[in-house]
Amino acid sequence: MDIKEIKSVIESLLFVAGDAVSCKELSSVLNIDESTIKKIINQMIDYYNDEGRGIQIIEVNNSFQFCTRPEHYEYIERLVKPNTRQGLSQAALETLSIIAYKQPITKAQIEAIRGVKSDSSIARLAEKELIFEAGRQDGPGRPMIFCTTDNFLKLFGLKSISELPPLKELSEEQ
Amino acid sequence: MDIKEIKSVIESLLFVAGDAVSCKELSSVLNIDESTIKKIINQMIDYYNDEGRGIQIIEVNNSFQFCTRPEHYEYIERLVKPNTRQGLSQAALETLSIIAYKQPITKAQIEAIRGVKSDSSIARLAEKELIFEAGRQDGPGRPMIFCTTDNFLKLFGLKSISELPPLKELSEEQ
Amino acid sequence: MPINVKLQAFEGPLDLLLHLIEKAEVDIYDIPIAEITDQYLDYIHMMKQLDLEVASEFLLMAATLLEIKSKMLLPKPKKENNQEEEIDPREELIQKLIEYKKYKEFSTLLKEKLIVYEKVFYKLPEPIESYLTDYTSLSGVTVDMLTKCFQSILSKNSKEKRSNVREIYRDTFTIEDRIISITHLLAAKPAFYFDDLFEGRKSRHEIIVTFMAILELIKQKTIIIEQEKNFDRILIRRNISFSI
Repeated sequence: MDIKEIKSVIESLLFVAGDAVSCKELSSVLNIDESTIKKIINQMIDYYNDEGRGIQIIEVNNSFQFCTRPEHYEYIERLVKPNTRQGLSQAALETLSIIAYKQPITKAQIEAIRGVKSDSSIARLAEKELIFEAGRQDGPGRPMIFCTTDNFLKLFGLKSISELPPLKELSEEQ
Repeated sequence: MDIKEIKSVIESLLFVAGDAVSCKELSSVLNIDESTIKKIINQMIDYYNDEGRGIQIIEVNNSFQFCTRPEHYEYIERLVKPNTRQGLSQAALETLSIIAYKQPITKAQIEAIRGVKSDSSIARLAEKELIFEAGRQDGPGRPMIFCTTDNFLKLFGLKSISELPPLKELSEEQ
Repeated sequence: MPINVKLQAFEGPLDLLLHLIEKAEVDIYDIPIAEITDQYLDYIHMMKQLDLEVASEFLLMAATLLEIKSKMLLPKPKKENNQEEEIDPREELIQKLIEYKKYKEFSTLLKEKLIVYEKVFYKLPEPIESYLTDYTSLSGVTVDMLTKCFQSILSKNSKEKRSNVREIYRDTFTIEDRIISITHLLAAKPAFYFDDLFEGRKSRHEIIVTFMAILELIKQKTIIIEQEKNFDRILIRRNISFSI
């Protein structure tokens, strides 16, 4: 097996493994001593770097692994995002859970519970029609109050808000 | 972005995705028109092949995906768990051949050509995700109709159904 | 018994017939029906003798062959209806055989391709969490998650209340300092849990500063954070593509 072919095989092995592959494993699969393997991989690492390839080989504890280049992060994010375009951030989920259990509730009340500003989560939930502005609370400033929508019920497979599972120890908390 | 960088980004994207990525997705992520993307990928495909790289890019229904070369499978099998590969029986292959050319097709139509019951072949092909139930045919009994999947194309190294070789004497017969 | 194997290898009556025709080296368009029928019946007979179950399709074909054979033995009708074209009784069977033969031949081609392409390996998609820090798929969201989420907020709040955070701390912690100490920690071990950073600490200020330091390190891509699912412990990992 010539060096080009060895490189080719190593490439396919690293590709399939996904995880890091140790020098020892490569050595036993290819039946080539570890120091030679290491020399060849170092050539490969240089080659990938010099050519500015989209994937690179990194070394971790004498094991080798393919990974992408940080420079391409932006594009990768654009590619993977569409799959989760419908996604809810952790922040939005927290906000939604508070609204679901505490409705009707004002923004200030939500923020008091979460301990952080929640404007963008609220906007996002409203945009996704999971919550809606159910009017204004009497009192100073007449703040907007929020409730969950029918769409929310549908998404979570609930017939009504009363079907939300009871909270454990809730009595202790309130 | 120069062409080298575009190739580098495409490489990262295909690597991260694992699955096939459509020309359209690549086009929108990179903000480059589809025909240019396609041209560039074709260059990349040639490059991978000419250089005898360990990985190659395959085309399936206008989507692209990285995979290893069949030549290296022996080494790969040594590294990863032995593949539980169960070939396809002659019956299943015949059934698949008929579906490939005649899709969409019903079970009765398949059986008329083969001259034997084909339930078990059909079940096996569906289980292996080589065919899928594409709906029901209008008409008496509204029988289920079957089509081949992208997985079928991949497993048989075809870019698309239109790439199926013409059947001998087909023109003569029809 | 070799004959047994051979008999079982036929996919159906058409397959068997094609085999007989090929063996006899005759033109498929001009099958010597008497001869082929006899051979076909011999096979069926052998199958029965070997106690093999003969599928009904084989028997049906035997009947069809016999019917064709007898039709062909009948004297040709006198040309009373001259306008009607004489139909070869074999015609329908021939068409079926030719149709079947095409797919059978294609299936061998498929098999050849399969032998090559089933040796190809694909890789799994990379975990997208490492590319997206704050995304949870809406499709995966369940009521249970919602409840747990709310519960954890409540319990977090109640713990805070119990700890009576009314003291005032001096601004002893800066983000820069914290980044340095986390970096030192990472130099010592490649990964640790997020909550490890807060062990034994009560100061809200320090928690915030630590958290901001973490955010900064993520932004710099010095570290990678991982969480299997919501509310799991968050793992902070050295980003291996960056040396510290």
